Amino acid sequence: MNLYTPHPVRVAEVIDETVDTRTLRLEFKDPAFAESFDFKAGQFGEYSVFGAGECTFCIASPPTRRGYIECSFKKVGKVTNAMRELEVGDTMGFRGPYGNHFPLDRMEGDNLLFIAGGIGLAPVRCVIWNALDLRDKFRDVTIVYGARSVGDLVYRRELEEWAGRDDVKLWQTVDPGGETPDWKGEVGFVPSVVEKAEPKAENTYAIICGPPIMIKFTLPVLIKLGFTKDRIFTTLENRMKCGLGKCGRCNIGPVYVCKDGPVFTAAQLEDLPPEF
Amino acid sequence: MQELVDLTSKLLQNGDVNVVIGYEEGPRGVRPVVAATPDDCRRLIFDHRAVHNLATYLSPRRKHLRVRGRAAVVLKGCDAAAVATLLRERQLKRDDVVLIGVRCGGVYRTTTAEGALSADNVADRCGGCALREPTLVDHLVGDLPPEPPTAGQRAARIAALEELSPAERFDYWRRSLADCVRCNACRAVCPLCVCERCVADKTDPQWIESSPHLRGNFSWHMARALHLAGRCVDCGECQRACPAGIPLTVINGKVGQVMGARFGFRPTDDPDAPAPIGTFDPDDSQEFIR
Amino acid sequence: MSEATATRTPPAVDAFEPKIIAFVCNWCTYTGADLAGTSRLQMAPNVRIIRLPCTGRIDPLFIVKAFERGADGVIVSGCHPGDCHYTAGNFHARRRFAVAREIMGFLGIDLDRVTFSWVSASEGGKWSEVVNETTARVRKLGPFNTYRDLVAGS
Amino acid sequence: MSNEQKYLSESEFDALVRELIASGKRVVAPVAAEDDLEPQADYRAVSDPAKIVLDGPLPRRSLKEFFLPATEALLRWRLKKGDVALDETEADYPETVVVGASPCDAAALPTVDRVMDWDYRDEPWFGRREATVVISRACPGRDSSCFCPVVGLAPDSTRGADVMLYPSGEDAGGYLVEVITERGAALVAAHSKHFQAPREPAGVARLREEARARVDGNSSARPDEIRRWLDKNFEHELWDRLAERCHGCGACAAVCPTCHCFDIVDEPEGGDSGTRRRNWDTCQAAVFTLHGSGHNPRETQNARFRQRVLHKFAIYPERFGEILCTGCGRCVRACPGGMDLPEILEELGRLATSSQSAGGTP
Repeated sequence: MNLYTPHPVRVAEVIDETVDTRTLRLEFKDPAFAESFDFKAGQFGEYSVFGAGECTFCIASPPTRRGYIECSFKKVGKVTNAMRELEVGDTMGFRGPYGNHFPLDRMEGDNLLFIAGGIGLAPVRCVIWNALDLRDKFRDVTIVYGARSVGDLVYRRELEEWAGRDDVKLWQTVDPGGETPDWKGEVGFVPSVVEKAEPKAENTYAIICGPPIMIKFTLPVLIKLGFTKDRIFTTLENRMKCGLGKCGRCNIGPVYVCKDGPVFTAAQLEDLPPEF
Repeated sequence: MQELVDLTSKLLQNGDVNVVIGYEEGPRGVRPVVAATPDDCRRLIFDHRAVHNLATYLSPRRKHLRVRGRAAVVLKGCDAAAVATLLRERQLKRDDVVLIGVRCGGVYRTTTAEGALSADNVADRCGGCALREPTLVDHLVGDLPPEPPTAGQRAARIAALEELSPAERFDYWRRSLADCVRCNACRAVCPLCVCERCVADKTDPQWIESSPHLRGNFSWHMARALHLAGRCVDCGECQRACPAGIPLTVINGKVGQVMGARFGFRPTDDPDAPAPIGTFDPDDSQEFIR
Repeated sequence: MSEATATRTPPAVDAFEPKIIAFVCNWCTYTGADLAGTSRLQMAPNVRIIRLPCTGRIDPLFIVKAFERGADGVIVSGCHPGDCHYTAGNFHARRRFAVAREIMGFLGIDLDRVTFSWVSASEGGKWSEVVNETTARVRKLGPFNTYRDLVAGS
Repeated sequence: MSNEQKYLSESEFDALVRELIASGKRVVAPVAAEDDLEPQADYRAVSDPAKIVLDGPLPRRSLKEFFLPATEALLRWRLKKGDVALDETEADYPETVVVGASPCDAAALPTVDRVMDWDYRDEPWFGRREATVVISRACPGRDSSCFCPVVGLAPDSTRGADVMLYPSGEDAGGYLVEVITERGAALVAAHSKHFQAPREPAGVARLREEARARVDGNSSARPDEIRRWLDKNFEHELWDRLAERCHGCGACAAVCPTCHCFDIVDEPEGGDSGTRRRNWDTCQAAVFTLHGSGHNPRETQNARFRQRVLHKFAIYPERFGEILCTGCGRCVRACPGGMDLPEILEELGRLATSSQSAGGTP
């Protein structure tokens, strides 16, 4: 079997997150492969809709939940349009897992701060559940999540679940003007909510993912709070085709995002040319 | 060409333009140059090797040149016809450019040719050229050289292909287009391929298969010919750029013949001349319609 | 020789039923085709109709796409000159088709596989003739897998 | 030259090629381009040794298409009732002998091997690599676009070759044959009757000297210095003007023996089945890095051309220890805009030297 042949997967569940965002739960058709399949939080895969092509997404479900993988996507192009048409029982393809991962084992015994904006919660959610499924291994878990409006919040049921847990501190926010009358969370941009949440930097790792503008303005806040750049992790989404370090598309400066990433520390990103 | 050097230096010195796009002697033959100082202008030349159509640098796709500011550009008559088309199609504002026409006695088919112009080395379009003294200009330089010889190869090839049966022609193009790797060089150098996003790059729906197999290649070359019908000024840059040696000017030449015979169209440097596609005559011939 | 050829003709060719795609305008030819149907005119069943607002909307690439996907013949049809619902769509289309047709022919596509016609809403009879003639012509030319299968081997 | 040597006469060369073809092997060799007004050559599969032109111009395109075709099917799919059947394309690569490879084309193969074998082994690439024996022919030194000495090669480099042919330079013609690899030795052994006892004709040494002299002076750039400069100068005013004559057409990548970037696309054939293909692609195309959102990290041709230079002379060397260029000069010859890599390398070299003498980072 050559490297580029995907494994058939079955769409087991279709979850509408927002008007334009959807999550698919996928199960491997080959039971032997399903049994052996393993990955680490932060890794990605190439998802294919036969006839439309392949698209790159992180695996949004945690490795601790076996038997399926999930991906969350927004409709932006040919493949995501085709994914939008799929129904339960339909067949897709998956190749992976590829790339590096968040070093959760190194984070054991420390606090975790998760910061996400919009659909950027997808890769972060994988790490959150991975940590919560191994809750004893970590100390404080803080989540700051923001979206443009209440309607743009993804994983609503899970946000409720996290809000209800006493071992998780959850801050939810929407941009000014994006709130509804019954909105109980914060109103404001993610960087200012992080400032307000005032997470302590000592023994804490930050994992951040969202639109570039959010990351740009959140990093200084984290630095001010005392985080060092090697303890702030994020994940890049460059255009990719092969996922295997061959096709050259995701190369920026000395790194191939698909092989050296997608997970990078803020310190590493600083050394990269601004081509992502 | 001292006249050209003096003129362009003055344009830069007076602040009329920010850059001059012209020809220079490169390390391996004549090539385009963007001169930004009067000193740079001393490098400007013009001779039979100036085959490039510099109008292509005025295309709205050249973002990295547009940011350099107002440009003067050196044009042969055929290049001026491309500028006229850009103006006609509102891809360029007349006030944004200074057009320096050169009186032209024909150019080689390739940048590497040598010796006197002859039927063997002259570009297809030069024989019988009506635009040797372009009129779409702000300045016109040089003396009018003698008329260029006529290259007969292309017309002969078109005629020979027309003699064949459809199946034989199909076989000819099947062999020729098999080498196309869809690098898109023909499109990139074309002064009139102005689309920000080419139909061949669109994927949803995908009208043209992007793969360089024969089916995708046939579709691409048909689409290219169609979209340039009545716009192509026959500068031959597509063929010169083609790393596979596909005789693109044979296709362009055929389309040119059709446009001439049906609609009386010839490339012109008059920006107000009507475009044959996009206009119509109620009495257009329709012998092919039942 | 023609006799020898005839006896050698494999039965598969006799069984060949051409697939023909018709791109027609909504206002004239589609209505004309509808009339042909309701008038119960005898028509070859080989034509599949794709209805568009106007011949002006029929990009010549549609024809190429049809061949790419295995069509053996194509019909393009709309309102007579002067009858366009949008005033001049068919005049523009006529120029484009004239060029497209010559380019296709120059690249070696047999133009007997493509029919252009003007069929008005009242010309059900003409539509049935266009369909029957095109079908007969394409049937004689045989299948046009050549274009679809250009991809083979690469 | 400590490798095994033989002599191959002109007539035995033809006989060898005929024998290879008769044994069912695909023989790829430079032949004169058909139907072209300019004298050009192409690498083609040949059926007749008389068509082979070993001393003609450098073939327009490199050998890479015989290992990474411009388009190739990766798999075919068929959807049926909610399920999918995937047929991998046949991994049956034709036994091939390249006869008369230019050394700059042969040298590219082991260079590209590095990325194709990086953690994951690209099966189609190596399938073809392993099915192919490369017989190179020492180059006469083509023209002023050649710059193989800059990247550490020479007209008679044996890198990537299994067997090397050197023109004898004698009136009798024929070739001095040097066996480079075991695979080459096996081929020579299997067809031993065509080869004669080794004798190094006196002309060989002279021709090699002449070939080297012909290309040595074309550029004096030093890639190691250039790389050091590139590492520190992602932002530099040079990049703003270097690509101004560049059309972004990608002809350079199409003819380049080392450019290997590709695209993967699906092509439906009818409703329920189709083919997934891999096609050549290039970093010079604006759509190469264009995101679905419309954001393009490399918005202008300046940025895209910089990527081309960086990938070849900084990124690939850092990652794989090889310069991603063999100095064949095809990009120079193919460029419709007169972009000139040896000239650019010279300029980068000057900047590198002046920044060094100025005491390091500018």
